[in-house]
Amino acid sequence: MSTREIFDGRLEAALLLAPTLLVSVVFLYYPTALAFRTSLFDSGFGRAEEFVGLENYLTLLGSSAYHSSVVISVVFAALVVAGTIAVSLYLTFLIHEVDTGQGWYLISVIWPYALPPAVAALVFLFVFHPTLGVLTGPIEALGLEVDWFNDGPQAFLVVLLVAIWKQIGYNVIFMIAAMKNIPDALTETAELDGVGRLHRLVSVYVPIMTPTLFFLVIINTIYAFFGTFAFVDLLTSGGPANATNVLIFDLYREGFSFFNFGVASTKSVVLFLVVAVLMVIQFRLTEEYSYYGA
Amino acid sequence: MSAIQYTKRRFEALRRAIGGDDEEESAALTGSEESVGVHLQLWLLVGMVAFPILVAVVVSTKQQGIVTSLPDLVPGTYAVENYREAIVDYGFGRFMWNSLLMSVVVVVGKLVISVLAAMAIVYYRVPYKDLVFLFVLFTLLLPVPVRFIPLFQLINDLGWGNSLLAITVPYLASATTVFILRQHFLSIPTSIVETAKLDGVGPVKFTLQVLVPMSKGVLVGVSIIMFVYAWNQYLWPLVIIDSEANQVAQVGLQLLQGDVQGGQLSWSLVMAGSVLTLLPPLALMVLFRKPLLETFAIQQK
Amino acid sequence: MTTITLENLRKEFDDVVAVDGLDLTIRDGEFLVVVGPSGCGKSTTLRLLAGLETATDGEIRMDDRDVTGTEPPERNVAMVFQNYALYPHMTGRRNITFGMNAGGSFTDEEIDRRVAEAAETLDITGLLDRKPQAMSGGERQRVALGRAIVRDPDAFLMDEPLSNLDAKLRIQMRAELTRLHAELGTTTVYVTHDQTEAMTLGERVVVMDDGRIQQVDPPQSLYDFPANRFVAEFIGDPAMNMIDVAVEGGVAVHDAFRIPLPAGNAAGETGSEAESLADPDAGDRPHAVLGIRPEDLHPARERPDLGETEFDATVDVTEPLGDSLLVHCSVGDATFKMSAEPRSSLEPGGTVSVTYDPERLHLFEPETGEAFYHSATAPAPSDRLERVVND
Amino acid sequence: MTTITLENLRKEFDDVVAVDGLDLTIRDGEFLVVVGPSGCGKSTTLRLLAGLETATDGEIRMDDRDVTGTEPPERNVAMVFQNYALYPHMTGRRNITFGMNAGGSFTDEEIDRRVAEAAETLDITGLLDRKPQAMSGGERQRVALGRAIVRDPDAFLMDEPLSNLDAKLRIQMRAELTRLHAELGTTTVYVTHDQTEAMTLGERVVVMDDGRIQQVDPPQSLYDFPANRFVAEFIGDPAMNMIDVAVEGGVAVHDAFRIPLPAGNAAGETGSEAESLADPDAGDRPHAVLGIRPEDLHPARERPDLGETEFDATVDVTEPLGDSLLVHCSVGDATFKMSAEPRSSLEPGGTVSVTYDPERLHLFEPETGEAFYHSATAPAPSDRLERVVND
Amino acid sequence: MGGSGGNEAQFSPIADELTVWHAMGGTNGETLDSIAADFEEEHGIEANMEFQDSYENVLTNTLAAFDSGNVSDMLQVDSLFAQQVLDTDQVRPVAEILPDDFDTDVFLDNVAEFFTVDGELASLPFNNSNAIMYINRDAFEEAGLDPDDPPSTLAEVRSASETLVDEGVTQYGITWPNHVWFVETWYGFEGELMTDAENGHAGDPSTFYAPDAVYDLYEWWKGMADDGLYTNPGIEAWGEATSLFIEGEAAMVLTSTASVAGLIADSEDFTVDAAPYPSISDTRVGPVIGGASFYVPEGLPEDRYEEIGELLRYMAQPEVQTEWHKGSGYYPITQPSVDSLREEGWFEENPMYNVALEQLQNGDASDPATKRALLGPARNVQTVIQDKSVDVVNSDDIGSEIEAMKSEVESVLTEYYE
Ligand SMILES: Nc1ncnc2c1ncn2[C@@H]1O[C@H](COP(=O)(O)OP(=O)(O)OP(=O)(O)O)[C@@H](O)[C@H]1O
Ligand SMILES: Nc1ncnc2c1ncn2[C@@H]1O[C@H](COP(=O)(O)OP(=O)(O)OP(=O)(O)O)[C@@H](O)[C@H]1O
Ligand SMILES: O=P(O)(O)OC[C@H](O)CO
Ligand SMILES: [Mg+2]
Ligand SMILES: [Mg+2]
Repeated sequence: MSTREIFDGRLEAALLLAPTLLVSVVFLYYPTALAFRTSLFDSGFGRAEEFVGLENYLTLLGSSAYHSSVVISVVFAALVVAGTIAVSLYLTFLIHEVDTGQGWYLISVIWPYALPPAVAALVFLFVFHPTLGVLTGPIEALGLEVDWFNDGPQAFLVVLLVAIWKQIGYNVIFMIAAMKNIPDALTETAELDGVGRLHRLVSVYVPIMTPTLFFLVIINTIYAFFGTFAFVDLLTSGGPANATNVLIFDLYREGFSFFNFGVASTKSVVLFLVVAVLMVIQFRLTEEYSYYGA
Repeated sequence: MSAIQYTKRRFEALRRAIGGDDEEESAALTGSEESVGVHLQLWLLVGMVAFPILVAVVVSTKQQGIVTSLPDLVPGTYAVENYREAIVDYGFGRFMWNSLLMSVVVVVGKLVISVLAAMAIVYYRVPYKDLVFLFVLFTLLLPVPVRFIPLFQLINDLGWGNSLLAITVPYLASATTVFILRQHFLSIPTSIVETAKLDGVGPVKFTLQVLVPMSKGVLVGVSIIMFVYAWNQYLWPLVIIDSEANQVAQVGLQLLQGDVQGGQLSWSLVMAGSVLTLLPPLALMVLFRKPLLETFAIQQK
Repeated sequence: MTTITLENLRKEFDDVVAVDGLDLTIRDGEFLVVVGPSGCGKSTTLRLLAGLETATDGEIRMDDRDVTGTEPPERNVAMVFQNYALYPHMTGRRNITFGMNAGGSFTDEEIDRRVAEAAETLDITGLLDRKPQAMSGGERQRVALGRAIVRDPDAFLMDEPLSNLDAKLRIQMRAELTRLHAELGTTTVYVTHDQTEAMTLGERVVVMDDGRIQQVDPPQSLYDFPANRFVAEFIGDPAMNMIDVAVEGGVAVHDAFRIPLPAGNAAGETGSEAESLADPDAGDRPHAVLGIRPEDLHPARERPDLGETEFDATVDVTEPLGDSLLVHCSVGDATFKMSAEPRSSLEPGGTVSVTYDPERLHLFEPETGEAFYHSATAPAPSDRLERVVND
Repeated sequence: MTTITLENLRKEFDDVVAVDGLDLTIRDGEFLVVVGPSGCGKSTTLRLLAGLETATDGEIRMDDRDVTGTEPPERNVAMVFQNYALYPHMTGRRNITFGMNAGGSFTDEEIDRRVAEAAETLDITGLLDRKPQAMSGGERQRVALGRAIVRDPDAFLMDEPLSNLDAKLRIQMRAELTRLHAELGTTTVYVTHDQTEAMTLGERVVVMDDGRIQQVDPPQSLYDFPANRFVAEFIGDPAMNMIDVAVEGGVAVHDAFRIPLPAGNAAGETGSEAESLADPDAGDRPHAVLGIRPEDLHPARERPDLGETEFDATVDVTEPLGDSLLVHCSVGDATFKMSAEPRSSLEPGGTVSVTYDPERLHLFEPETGEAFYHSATAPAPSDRLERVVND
Repeated sequence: MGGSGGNEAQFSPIADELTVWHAMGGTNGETLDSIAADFEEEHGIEANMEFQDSYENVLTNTLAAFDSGNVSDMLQVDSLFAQQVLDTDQVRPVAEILPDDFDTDVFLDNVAEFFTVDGELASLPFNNSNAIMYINRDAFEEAGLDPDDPPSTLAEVRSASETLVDEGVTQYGITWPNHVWFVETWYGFEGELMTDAENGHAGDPSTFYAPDAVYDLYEWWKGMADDGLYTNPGIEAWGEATSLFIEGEAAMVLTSTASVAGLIADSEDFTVDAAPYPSISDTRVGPVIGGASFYVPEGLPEDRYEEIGELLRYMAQPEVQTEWHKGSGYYPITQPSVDSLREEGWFEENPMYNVALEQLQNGDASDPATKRALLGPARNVQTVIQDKSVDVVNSDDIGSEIEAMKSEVESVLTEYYE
């Protein structure tokens, strides 16, 4: 037992924990439990609630649109996670390598973290609008057709870009801290041997940063599934051809455009389960690959 | 070396980096041509990252705000008019104020109750507290989207719809804050804590006079993170707030588009709003970048 | 001003026995040093005294009060930590006074007066308004001492208070502590893993190993009459040479040399049941460990006064220490270190004729490590103070 | 196998001059130790040699190659760091071989063979498949040494490689390093702040202070003929006593005592322009600093052989060190430490008659600190090796 | 769910003053604000016009508010969502609220008919519209087209677009927001029902009709897109569509009459003109009505209904209607205001304002196809049609995509009405 535990009083401790626990139970656990419950009902606005058992789940199970939504979300999340980590890592490394102006580079790179997602979406819409966008002209001049209102993959790419862009700052903040923590001597040892920059990043820094990177994978996964709603809502509304109809958007629409609370709750539950399963997988992988071995 | 000194030293390099001063970095041993390359790459990437918001700023100074090509990207002369219109005519000032109120209440509330919880988890000898901690941590997996439908009904049943309560109270329990604070408390040397115990210093005095002052940096850092988080909330206010008077800036931003049904689209107003919305969190981040980065550094342990 | 008595004190953590049944009386006003290797239970013992850990078994008495189960504030002890444990956000003065009124026993004026006095004594008056990060390590430790002093405790408990200081400062603070103790006369228990500190500071020194007390004695007695192999090797740098020998007719016999054992002093209950080896002719043993300190071995030509008790050894390595030359030698299967004149010209590979001080020979049981023979005469019992035997 | 020459080497950081014009030749195959207080520029010097820092001024030559501006890999040196600098995610073997092919000069078989050899030499074959966190400190440092060895560098550069180890292990690794050096014969520059390490390891020792070289000499010469007060006080523990005196007619005069100075050896360019004090009657000075090491002072009754050169002092404090008793004394306004027999009965407050070894007296300029007189006779110049003078 | 339905539902108003949720931004919103200010001046009753961004948001917020119990006093609901709101059973027909002396016959027939449910005026029509076509006269002239004879069928639109694009005058020929209303309008002109039960006006619909004309429509649509003659501004992207027109990217835009005022103001670089909606074939039965009406929740404190009634009446007054029409382009919906505008000579002077009214009045109001669909799950159906329209246009097999649209809509209907 740690010797930090200098106070006894169980009642006192309970009082201290009460606000957090109360809010957690009432506003987090209870609604989640309710979502599980509602998912077993046919419930919607103006309709009497009716117990339907697993029907909602069966409906989703049989809905190819929903299947594709699950697939899209998982692929989207994977790309957001991988893209964010790769770009942020490289950026962080560049910043770590320069010896002047680090502070300014850092701030210039991390500020999108402060940017509200809704703003990010609107700005991207403005910049990449297929006909009106600022960059549309230059991009089309390169011989690429910008047509993401009609072209699913392109729309997916645009949402992906904005999602990654918005998340870089958050990642860089963690990575720079982790990279700075790597003892100089390790860098110098590599330098004495003439190990190249990129080789050093990949073979020395990345493995040592694995705990931070795994943490970020998890945070980014949560972000990709839950934090990207505004982008889809404002940029593509899930289209075209459902190409960007990620679970969170689909769920919102089911609940608050179509007011099918039963099905929407079922979608909440599925979303929760998908993310929970991914978390478990990621924790497993963490255990396997982190050199800390724990 | 005391633990504090140690922690200090660890952050020294970091602090130097964030400070923005051009200090020499012993770690970076680079031939000059090589580092020119690195700088070039950085400029390019920073440019790419910053470009969209530069566009937003430029557009917010134009009359119609329709910019369809790069050469159009010269600042216009309507900045004052646009911002005035957004803030006054469209009541964006009101939305900003609501956002601010919400964020401040959330931040302060979170800090207070999380300090209490972390205090109990670290400094009290009570059974099952690891379980309690896990219980709190697990809420990371229950973001608003997983539960917003029942939450919506719950809030309405409580009669909190459309109110400040609705967009603050549900956010008060914070796994992240408790987690970061716990990590920080654990990094305070045991001997300092034991010194207090030897004197029989009580929990209230200990919290207010030892813990809080010793956690200033982390508290500020966490506040920034939480502020940004609260300020950027979109989905929940969109769902739960439907009166204009109580709406927050994130949602209110759409209203600046003008008469959408009527085919108007005031990009310049939208961008003015966007820039306005970005300002508070950005200002906080720049102002408090040191505690912010240090907090992240702690968190990763 | 308190006598502290430990009786069969035990502390177990989960699966570790950190302190394994201590019996010890710390005398009123004494400066007692506890020394031992890392993990031997020194800090735990101190923390048990302070009330920061709860004893698993046994009893702690302060004067006649049983304090075993009481909270720290009730024990009225003050602790000084290795890392100073100063609150970084408080000035020196605030650090010193913070928490004093929690005990409730001081008025404000009294506190002011006491702080001024302590600051005077410790020469930290100028530091009272600074925060710790504006102080050097030594200054911080002084403030921490100040904190302990103003409380006017019944005992000071110090856990390696000087370990974080650099060598120079450590020596200086050592002297200061001695002076302070002379001035205040407060019972002090001082934990260190540094034997020089233990030797120079302690009126008595407790050597611990593996949660148990190995020996309690004044410093020089520890050095001259180690109770067992552990103490013999732990105290003294470079460590005592240990050579496997047989004892035959009062002579330590090794393949390569024979060392006659003067009729000396058998270890064990001092002066009482002196063992057979007091008569060097009795008690032959096939296995014993002969202990001789490097500084009690000499090149024969440097110490003709020691007579003809010499043998030849090969020089392996020489290490100049400035004030002496440490010579690593081997003889037969045994290796040992010997102290020579700093400017001796001994070349590795050469042979040297070695002599020894017959007054400073020790013999230990090979299995238990218990000392059973010291060739020197033990000091009078009154001088050796009481001994605590553990097993 | 390389001679390294530094010429007027300087390194400035912003406002700090870390290395202030070094001139030094490191001989082929030599084990050179650089010692000095914290911040004196030891590490910086080493890093300049390695190419990890760029010199502000001056030149570094390896054999006849000017390497001042070259990148580290081109210098073919291997560095061993205090904190081992092992990659935590790689096995011992991978740690040793990682980056070897960057230089491109080894084939895979060659690497395997060299690793096997080095592992053999260092006795770390069993560690090659473990990761650092599964190794003890000593084992880690051995692997780090392995990494250096397999590269077959022209020079080893070691920055306090043993500082993170505990005392026992440090002593053991010290011996290992000596053995290794004897075996490989590679030019080695070894930085430490620990004087015992410096004395025992170095063939020659460079004492640095404040970015400059104070003295370069074999260990015992440093001890016996310190070039200045800094070296005299830095080398030796407890430090040399320094007492303000006047020199009058070949006698060091203090209010409370007079010490005749034997016709000795003036410091300065050895053996050449011996200064006037070689003749003790010449060169009276109103102010000088007399330096005597504690172990060269004795209670008169312990050393009747030293003659009647004695004076009386008051005993302030005694510190038993086990093998000796350190006696703090004062005489007039001067205080000094003296080494006495461990079991002497000297009580604080009493008076002791003090004698000294007239062979071991030193005199220093009060302002510059330069030594101008050593009563011992200097070793033959050939023995003292070349000297580097800085100012 | 909180809404227990029926009259005993107890709502609390969102504020002390009357609150109106609407979807009129920009200049139309300002006009609305000034109407509210005038009303306050005249009647001493405070009314707060709250902009809610879009009809979709008004709908969402309305339904959410019915659940939460804090509702606004009047809700501007898109005609598209009429049934969805009625189905909540939480609204009180305005007929019961309007002061007794209010004459409900003042509304134009084809307007009144749509908003009358079970013989009672359920909501107060206010801002009503058609979809029409706007053209860029300058571009037409530059391309050698006659701006006074704008295309009136899809085929003509295509050929005009080809000319415009080939001549390099504009990048695209035409654009319109991807909104279900335009599809509905095409159905209407073609005289085709969208669903059974007379577009929901005669019972619960369950079938989605996809007559040949609809295949023709999508065939054309896809062809336009493939050949770069049409550009998609985005789903429900009213603003982007007009921007494309104003920026000269497209010389024609289909959008609401509500844009008249704004377009005239914003088209600084060219002359804008209005033309009737282009039909799929030469058949032109009539357009479906667009725009919105005001609904009032049931279950507010009784004393509020009086004030609400005053406001409703005020908004139907000829002067207000006239002001609103002039300021927005929504056509006047009461006979008195039409009359007064005619008297004034307004339509001669501003022929663009007349296009929609004429189009409406030329339509065959008796044909059920010109009645906009009344669907309970309107928002859901709307989303399906809009999403699917993109799929159809992007697919190589129009037929199967239209089939998919049909079956999806029908499953939404079944789900809702089962
Ligand atoms: N809180 C604890 N929980 C578990 N084991 C502990 C705890 N504190 C100490 N121990 C164990 O008890 C034993 C004695 O520890 P203690 O700290 O008393 O040693 P020490 O002699 O002070 O060592 P050091 O010189 O390293 O400070 C060690 O084995 C240690 O690991
Ligand atoms: N990268 C750097 N930037 C600025 N100053 C530095 C840097 N590295 C060293 N210094 C300064 O140069 C001086 C010499 O430092 P150096 O590290 O060489 O000392 P050292 O002798 O190795 O000390 P230690 O024994 O503490 O390791 C110090 O004053 C130090 O503060
Ligand atoms: O833009 P409006 O107001 O004419 O409305 C158009 C339609 O009603 C949308 O469904
Ligand atoms: Mg300890
Ligand atoms: Mg160093």
